[in-house]
Amino acid sequence: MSAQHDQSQAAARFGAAIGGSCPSAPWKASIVAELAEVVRNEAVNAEYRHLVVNCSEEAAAAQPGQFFQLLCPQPAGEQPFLRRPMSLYGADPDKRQVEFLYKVTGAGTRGLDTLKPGDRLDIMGPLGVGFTLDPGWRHIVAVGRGAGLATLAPLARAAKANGTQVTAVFSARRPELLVSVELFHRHGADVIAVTDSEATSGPANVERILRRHIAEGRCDAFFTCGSSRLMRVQQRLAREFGLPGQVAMEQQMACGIGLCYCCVRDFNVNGEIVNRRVCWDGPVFNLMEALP
Amino acid sequence: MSAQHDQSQAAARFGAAIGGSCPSAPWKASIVAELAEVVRNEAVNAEYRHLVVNCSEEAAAAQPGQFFQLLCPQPAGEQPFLRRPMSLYGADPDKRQVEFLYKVTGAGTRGLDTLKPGDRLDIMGPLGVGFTLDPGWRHIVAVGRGAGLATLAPLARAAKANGTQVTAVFSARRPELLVSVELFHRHGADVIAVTDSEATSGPANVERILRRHIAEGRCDAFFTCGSSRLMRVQQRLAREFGLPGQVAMEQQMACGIGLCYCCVRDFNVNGEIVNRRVCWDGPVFNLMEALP
Amino acid sequence: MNAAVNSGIRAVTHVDLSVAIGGLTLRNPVMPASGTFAEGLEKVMDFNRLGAFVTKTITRELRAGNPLPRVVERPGGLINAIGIPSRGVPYFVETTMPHYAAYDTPLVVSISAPTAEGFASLAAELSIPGIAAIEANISCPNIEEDGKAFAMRAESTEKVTRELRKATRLPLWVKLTPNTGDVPEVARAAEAAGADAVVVANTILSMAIDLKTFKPCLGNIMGGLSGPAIKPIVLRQVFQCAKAVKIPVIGCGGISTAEDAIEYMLAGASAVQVGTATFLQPAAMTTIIDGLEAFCLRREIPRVADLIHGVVIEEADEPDLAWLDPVS
Amino acid sequence: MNAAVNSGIRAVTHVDLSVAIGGLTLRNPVMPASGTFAEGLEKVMDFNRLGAFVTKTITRELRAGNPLPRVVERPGGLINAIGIPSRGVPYFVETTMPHYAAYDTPLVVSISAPTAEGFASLAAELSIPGIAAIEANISCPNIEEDGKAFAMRAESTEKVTRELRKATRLPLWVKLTPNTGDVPEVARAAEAAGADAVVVANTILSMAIDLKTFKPCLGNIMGGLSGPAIKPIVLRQVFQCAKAVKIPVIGCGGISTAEDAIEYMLAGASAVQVGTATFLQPAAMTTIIDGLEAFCLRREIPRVADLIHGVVIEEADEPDLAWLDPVS
Ligand SMILES: Cc1cc2nc3c(=O)[nH]c(=O)nc-3n(C[C@H](O)[C@H](O)[C@H](O)COP(=O)(O)OP(=O)(O)OC[C@H]3O[C@@H](n4cnc5c(N)ncnc54)[C@H](O)[C@@H]3O)c2cc1C
Ligand SMILES: Cc1cc2nc3c(=O)[nH]c(=O)nc-3n(C[C@H](O)[C@H](O)[C@H](O)COP(=O)(O)OP(=O)(O)OC[C@H]3O[C@@H](n4cnc5c(N)ncnc54)[C@H](O)[C@@H]3O)c2cc1C
Ligand SMILES: Cc1cc2nc3c(=O)[nH]c(=O)nc-3n(C[C@H](O)[C@H](O)[C@H](O)COP(=O)(O)O)c2cc1C
Ligand SMILES: Cc1cc2nc3c(=O)[nH]c(=O)nc-3n(C[C@H](O)[C@H](O)[C@H](O)COP(=O)(O)O)c2cc1C
Ligand code: FES
Ligand code: FES
Repeated sequence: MSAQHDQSQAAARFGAAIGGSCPSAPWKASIVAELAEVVRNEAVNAEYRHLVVNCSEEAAAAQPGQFFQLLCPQPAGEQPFLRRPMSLYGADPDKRQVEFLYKVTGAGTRGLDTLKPGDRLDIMGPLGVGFTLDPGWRHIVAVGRGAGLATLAPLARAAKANGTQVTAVFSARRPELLVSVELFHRHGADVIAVTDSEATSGPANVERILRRHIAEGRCDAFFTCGSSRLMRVQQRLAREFGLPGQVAMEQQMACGIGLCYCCVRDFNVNGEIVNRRVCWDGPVFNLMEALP
Repeated sequence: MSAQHDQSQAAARFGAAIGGSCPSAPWKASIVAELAEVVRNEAVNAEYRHLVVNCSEEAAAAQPGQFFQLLCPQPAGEQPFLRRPMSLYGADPDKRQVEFLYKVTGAGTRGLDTLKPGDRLDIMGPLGVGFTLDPGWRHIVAVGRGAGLATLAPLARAAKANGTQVTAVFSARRPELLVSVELFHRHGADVIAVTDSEATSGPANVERILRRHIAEGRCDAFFTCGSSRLMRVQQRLAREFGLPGQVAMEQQMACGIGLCYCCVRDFNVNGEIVNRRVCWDGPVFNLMEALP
Repeated sequence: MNAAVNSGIRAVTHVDLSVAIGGLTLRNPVMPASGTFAEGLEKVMDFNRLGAFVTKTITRELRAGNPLPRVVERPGGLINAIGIPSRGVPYFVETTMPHYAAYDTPLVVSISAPTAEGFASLAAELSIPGIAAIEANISCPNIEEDGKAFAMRAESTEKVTRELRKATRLPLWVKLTPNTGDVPEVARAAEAAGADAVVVANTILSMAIDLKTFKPCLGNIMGGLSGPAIKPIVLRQVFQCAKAVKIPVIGCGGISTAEDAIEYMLAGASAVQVGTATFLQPAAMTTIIDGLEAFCLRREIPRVADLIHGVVIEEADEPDLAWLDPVS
Repeated sequence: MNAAVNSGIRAVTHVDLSVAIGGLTLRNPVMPASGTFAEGLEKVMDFNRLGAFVTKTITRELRAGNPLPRVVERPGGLINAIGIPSRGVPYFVETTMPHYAAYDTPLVVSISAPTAEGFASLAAELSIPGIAAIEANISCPNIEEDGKAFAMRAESTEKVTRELRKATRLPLWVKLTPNTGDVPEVARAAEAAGADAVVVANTILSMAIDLKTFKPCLGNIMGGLSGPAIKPIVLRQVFQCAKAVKIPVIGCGGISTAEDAIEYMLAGASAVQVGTATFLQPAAMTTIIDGLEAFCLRREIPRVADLIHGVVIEEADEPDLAWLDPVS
């Protein structure tokens, strides 16, 4: 942010202060809203769609845990007004592409579902504070459910680049609804799938799995998204074993960039309840400070 | 309208009066709003597009001079709210099709321009009072300009069926902007084109042409649409020679079916100024009563 | 959720759509809004399906209405300054009324006048067989200077309603304006003076300017906004009024679908009027009636009247975070 | 058309975008609306291009804001009941202000308080170097019970403005509510009591109900509507206020494009505030500035200030039928 400051002060000195008449000022945007071009938009299972778009350099610089605000097309008979937040599912700075994995739930995602290759989609980002990987971590555990799997996905690649081994504990209603298992395997991660239909997704079983990893020295940190029940399990274990952790939170958003205060949640910061904007202070927060 | 009454009274007697719970009442709509299927939507010249849709029996029963209210698709970045009135350009009750000829001028017609074969278009009609052909007329003269040519077009076919010969005097800025000349020729009509670029479209020249037709006994009635200047010429001649005439008027419309009184115009009915709704009392009016 | 909704009946196979509005029982709660309805619609829908007819506002004197253009569209709505072109009372009684007499649907006549006395004498004159109720349009924003109307203030509303009440024994509906700071106070004034129902509300005073000519888009300079754009505003006013008065509130503003009508009924409306939606979908009213019935069947609500004021207000002293975790 | 537009200069090659707002000269008439702006936007646009900064409303005391959910969308608009979460004055002075000090753009601070005295002492406390003007948000519909606010009545507006005027020598802008019957009267009261400008207006009190749960969509039950849906309504209020007062009127309500801003300026606004549009297009403000300049160049208008109150009102005693005949 201080870099921003310097740039803007420079702009002021070099004449942008004269006003609207100098659009060629040296200031440069790091968050952009742009008309990206749809490359792919396909179902990966009964619930999720995989969307790939060509975008700007700024957008393709998105980091794991960051998100975009998508201006969804209007599906027939509906008029979603606000943008919709979607986690980065993948970014390729070379190809200048970003990817999303979304579940069709309401008007906005129904609109996304109408996109065809070649169509334009107005994306705004990258937004928010993403995950942090400590270079010292040798093994991390990522626990996700639902759309949380999409949010955790770019961690697999980043961890590999960091030389960190990943175990992913993925929870879903049924095995066929699991997503991004391939992606984790491709990046050398272990994936443990737990499901409601197989009665393996209960907190007790997940706790057993996590304790085993901790005992085997394969859990230097927790990463989680998508289930407050599973988050509570990790908070308990993190406290018990003094482990760090990060959680990506969701909240309804209007602006996505810290202006409107509609996305606030309470956090417990050293015993004090603090109000934070999920879009601006997060969406990734210290696991121990998150409240369910 | 009295037939309507009878039907509705019948409906009342046979139980529809019980209310919402009897949708199978014997009452039947004669004006419908329906999702018609686009068959063709092509440019005929630099300004006009020809639109053909498959529709219901009721819509395909439209008569020359009647019109439809089209719920235009939203072109990018614009939100036309109201329906747009368009004259019937052609109707085929056998094929269950209606045709329109429209000029792209604003948000609504830009939306129409986006339609592709197979798309759906919400059309409402047929609306208003159309042209009347007296079986005794042997030769009529139709004078049109601009979109008025679209409105007059279905007369050519109806006149042929009535055994009436037609001379069409068509006015345009340039020869290549004339439309439906072919259509009139196909139905055996004479077409006299006058244009601004050839300096033949002035009122004096048109008057000369009309006077010749009257002198030759080839003008039992005037039909006109699209130019108040040309309308005034015909009113003068009609008065001088005691000829009947009909004019199709335009006016901005909201409802198109006589509810809102936004489309009123003044008419001179035997010296008295009378206010009429173009959509309901017209759009075709007695030539002698119209005010420019 | 609330008693009316889970009324103990297992499977609802028939829905009672009728509602009681100040002395009248309507077969269903859906009727046209004044000024957006005329005989032309009988070619589109079976008039015997409507809850009531509501006429365009009539005045005693002959009136021309406003200069053209009389409407301009905006995203989500329509601004109109039609004014009240009126052919006067004799024309209405001799020509318009017989037309509606053919149907088994109550005829509500909307009236307007420049003075309280004018309102009263017009109401008296129209208290004749064939008219089921009088709707006093004391809120039309176009006829009084700069958009002012009786319904802008509680006092003038009380006065005109009192005069009207003395003049007629017909059910008296008073149509309010949304262009005032305290609609529930005005509604209370109408109730106190004897109104049988209030209609909430007329159009919201608005403006549009043409960037080509720099002139106002309407001949009358200002006009009233209607359509979906105003729905959240008028819905709030209906909610406030329904808390403030015991007489029925008839909701009117941007209702296009059965969902809109249900939202209004939950907020406190006993019936609804449909205006601008008819310009876009001429059969909107019957579609809404069908949708109301289908909704009640699906949700097992035996009487549509059970929806009235059914909104569930919970005391929330801390943020409700329940919806935050849809996936676990 | 009007003098300002055809001012005799043949080819305009440079547009003067500056406008004077009660003691301040802004480099252009475009600024954010309170509550829709924060430091996050500096990643999107060059802050030195804005006409001014306007902060989220601050209060003296620490406030939590309203229960969630705080926003709900509707076609063409947003209903919000954020409330005024505030970290108090010291946090503002120590943390927020230095942030904006880095730019050559005047900082307008929006304040609110439950009493006139509270307003005055807050204004006094904030009359410090680095603050260019005070915007008194006397219109926020969420903090007072049932949506009431100072700006609902001329008397309370006059009182609070008078206290504020005594408390500060900074330019004083008073932000009005659209939720009252006579906005120009309230504007006149603010002017009489010494306001340097009025901002017209805040959000329009609204409601939405969830048909699944029958509960209000907002934790606060009611909230304020903003966005394109309200533009025709607030534009009308700006037009009425600009006729009623001599001090500048700052237009605010549904402005998303340069065309919207021009329409407001023609209606009488000297500057405009952009709120909800920024949520959809974060660079909306700079796009509008570019569009204003381009429009003036195209229409040969040398100063954007020439647009102010440029609407052309013609006496039309009979229907204007001129537009009827576009083809001959
Ligand atoms: C930071 C962040 C990242 C997200 N990443 C993903 C992702 O990668 N994949 C994915 O499938 N979903 C993700 N979600 C959830 C996604 O934003 C919602 O499913 C989506 O907004 C629903 O919009 P809709 O119009 O389809 O549904 P509607 O129910 O019609 O939406 C109505 C309103 O509620 C909001 N809303 C509804 N559900 C949610 C939710 N779960 N979280 C936040 N707001 C919600 C919408 O944004 C909108 O404002 C993410 C949410 C957040 C906050
Ligand atoms: C009975 C009738 C029949 C018509 N038949 C035809 C036809 O066959 N072919 C054709 O090309 N045009 C015809 N028109 C004109 C056509 O309706 C308008 O060109 C069209 O509405 C313009 O809409 P827009 O959104 O493209 O333009 P915009 O300028 O964006 O429209 C803005 C508003 O003005 C109204 N409007 C604009 N121009 C006219 C106009 N000339 N007449 C009435 N309202 C207008 C629109 O309906 C809309 O409400 C007819 C008009 C009427 C009244
Ligand atoms: C074209 C038009 C004409 C209207 N004329 C009248 C009228 O004569 N009397 C009246 O009380 N309301 C009149 N209204 C207001 C409507 O009855 C209704 O209150 C308003 O349009 C809001 O409802 P809506 O959004 O469903 O249209 C008119 C509205 C429109 C759009
Ligand atoms: C999320 C949100 C928060 C707002 N907070 C404030 C506020 O703190 N103080 C204030 O005076 N107005 C506030 N407003 C009102 C805006 O400043 C503005 O008056 C209103 O939104 C209309 O403008 P728009 O349609 O451009 O958004 C808020 C509006 C929104 C949407
Ligand atoms: S979404 Fe606006 S502050 Fe987070
Ligand atoms: S368009 Fe409504 S009466 Fe003619």
